[in-house]
Amino acid sequence: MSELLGHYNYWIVIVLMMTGFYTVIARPNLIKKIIGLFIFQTSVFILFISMAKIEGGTAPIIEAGISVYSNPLPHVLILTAIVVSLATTALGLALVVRIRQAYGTIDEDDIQVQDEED
Amino acid sequence: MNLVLDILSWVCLLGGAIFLLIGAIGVLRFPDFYTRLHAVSICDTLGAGLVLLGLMVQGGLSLVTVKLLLMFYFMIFTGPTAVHALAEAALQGKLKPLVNDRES
Amino acid sequence: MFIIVSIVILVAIALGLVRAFRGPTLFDRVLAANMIGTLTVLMVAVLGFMTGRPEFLDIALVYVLISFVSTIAVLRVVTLRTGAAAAGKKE
Amino acid sequence: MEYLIDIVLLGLLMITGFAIVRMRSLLAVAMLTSIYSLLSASLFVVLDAVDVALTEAAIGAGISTILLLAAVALTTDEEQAPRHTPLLPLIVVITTGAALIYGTVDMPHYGDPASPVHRHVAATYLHDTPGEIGVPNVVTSVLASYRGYDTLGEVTVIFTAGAGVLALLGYRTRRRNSRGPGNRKLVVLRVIAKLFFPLILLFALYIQFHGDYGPGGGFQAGVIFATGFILYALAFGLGNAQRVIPHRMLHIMMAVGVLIYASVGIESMLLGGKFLEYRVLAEDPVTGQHLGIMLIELGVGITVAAVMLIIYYGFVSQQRSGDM
Repeated sequence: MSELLGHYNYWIVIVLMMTGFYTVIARPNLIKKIIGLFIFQTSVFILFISMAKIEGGTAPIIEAGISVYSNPLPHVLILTAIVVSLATTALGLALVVRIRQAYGTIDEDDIQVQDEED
Repeated sequence: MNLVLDILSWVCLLGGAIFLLIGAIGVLRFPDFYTRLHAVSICDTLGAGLVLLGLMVQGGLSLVTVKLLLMFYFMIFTGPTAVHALAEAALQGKLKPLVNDRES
Repeated sequence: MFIIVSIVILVAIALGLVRAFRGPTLFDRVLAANMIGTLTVLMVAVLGFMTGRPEFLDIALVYVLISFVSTIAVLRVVTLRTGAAAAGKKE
Repeated sequence: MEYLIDIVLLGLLMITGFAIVRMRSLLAVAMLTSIYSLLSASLFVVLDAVDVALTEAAIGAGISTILLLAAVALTTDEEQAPRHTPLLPLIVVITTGAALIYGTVDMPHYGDPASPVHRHVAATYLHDTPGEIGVPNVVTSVLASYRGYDTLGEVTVIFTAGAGVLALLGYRTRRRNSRGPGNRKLVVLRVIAKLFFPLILLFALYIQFHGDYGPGGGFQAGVIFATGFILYALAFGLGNAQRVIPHRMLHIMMAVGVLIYASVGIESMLLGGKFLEYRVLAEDPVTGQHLGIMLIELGVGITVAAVMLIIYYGFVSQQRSGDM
């Protein structure tokens, strides 16, 4: 069972990553692109946390009588990354809002057409 | 004594699980939005309440039980408020039927 | 025993997801998201007991408080949009 | 058995991801995104990352959905049908995905204790934390003490992003609330909000100061604190929220948090230690560590809360029609 499915987490992570990647490169809507980036980010989070897991381990909060803990280092990296990702996503959305005010559209193709007309 | 408590908690947990399942099936099967609200309410109150009660019996007299009680307390306030706000927003939307989701 | 409850919760989450995908109105999706929120709270609580470290109920508590705020936010946005749209129609 | 839950949750996540890509109505996508974060947070609990799950719970279920909704309300709800054939992107994506999956073949199995990730510094952290730092939560000790530099950098990034949003969206102070006819319908919400607002703030303080012993810390507490104020703003209007915490005060708080963090580092240098070496802050090294961790977590909490509120104020004050 675990031999066969030992890489299951990683496969799903890659599928999710590619889903986000596809959204970023194939969809013209800027908000949809940011959502694609969000999915991509989350897949990276899941990848790190999957690597931190140890079979039979438990959460890395020291308690008497427990000897196996999962790896705390990826948790630290991802914990801060989640908050940072929210802040940067907000920055991206703010840019989209300003683009909408300047161009009247958030569709990449329309923006390009307008740029060429100028 | 322990066995009695265990059986009690299993009964609560299983009962809660059954109500959760009923609620979820209702959300899927009921014909329109307002009827689905009833199904969600079952999940929010009876299902969640019974599961939390079962966990409380497992937790015994400790901080865990206090936290579970707090959760239950929050849930019986937030669940109905959220459903009420939803129903009102939907009513407003249906009266002026402009919020139709374009995907339908 | 906890495993049975968590499997039931997973099934319920899956059913709610189907409703969220199908719609048909936005309100149905909000309803489904709300229900999945409740189910996730229970899931986290049951998982805490299952792994034998139930002191991590703080996560579930955060969920109860926060998912309520986001449901309300959705409804405020939607109501405002309908209000604005209706006002636009009248003019 | 946990393995089964892991498999099912990942499957549901994948399906939700596909649905997010396919759906055209952006409000519906925002709802699905919130479901997506709920599922990923449960997954983090299964994978033993309780601190990460708490962060994802505080952010994914609340603030990120609200931001996305605000952005959609400011732009457009409907996504236009793509005009290009998606053939080329599909080929690129499938090729990249296949290459990555080929790459996983050599990776250690999921949950393998001998994997290289666990062979590096993690064992030292787990072993030394009780003696050196004296806090049970290893994540907090690594975050605040062993890797204090990293965290200072992250906080600065958050500060910069907040400043960027401020520069892009600006802010307008609302003098007074519009007391439109719609407000009467908010009675139920207002009563509940009054009841919950102090509880959420109290809970944020609990998460802030209990972070040494259980899941929690400055990042999560800051977000929960901001969410409390967002609830207040939703129920009573942005104008009233801005009277409770004015915009100017947020600008100052945003900088004060980072300054607290950095000045703890400088203080420890003045006392003869290295930058961010908390041992020297008190007579007893372990007490010094406690003090340092508490202070820098406070700084993190203040900055995060201020930045989140600045972002929210910025997006909402752009809305023409009212308070959101």
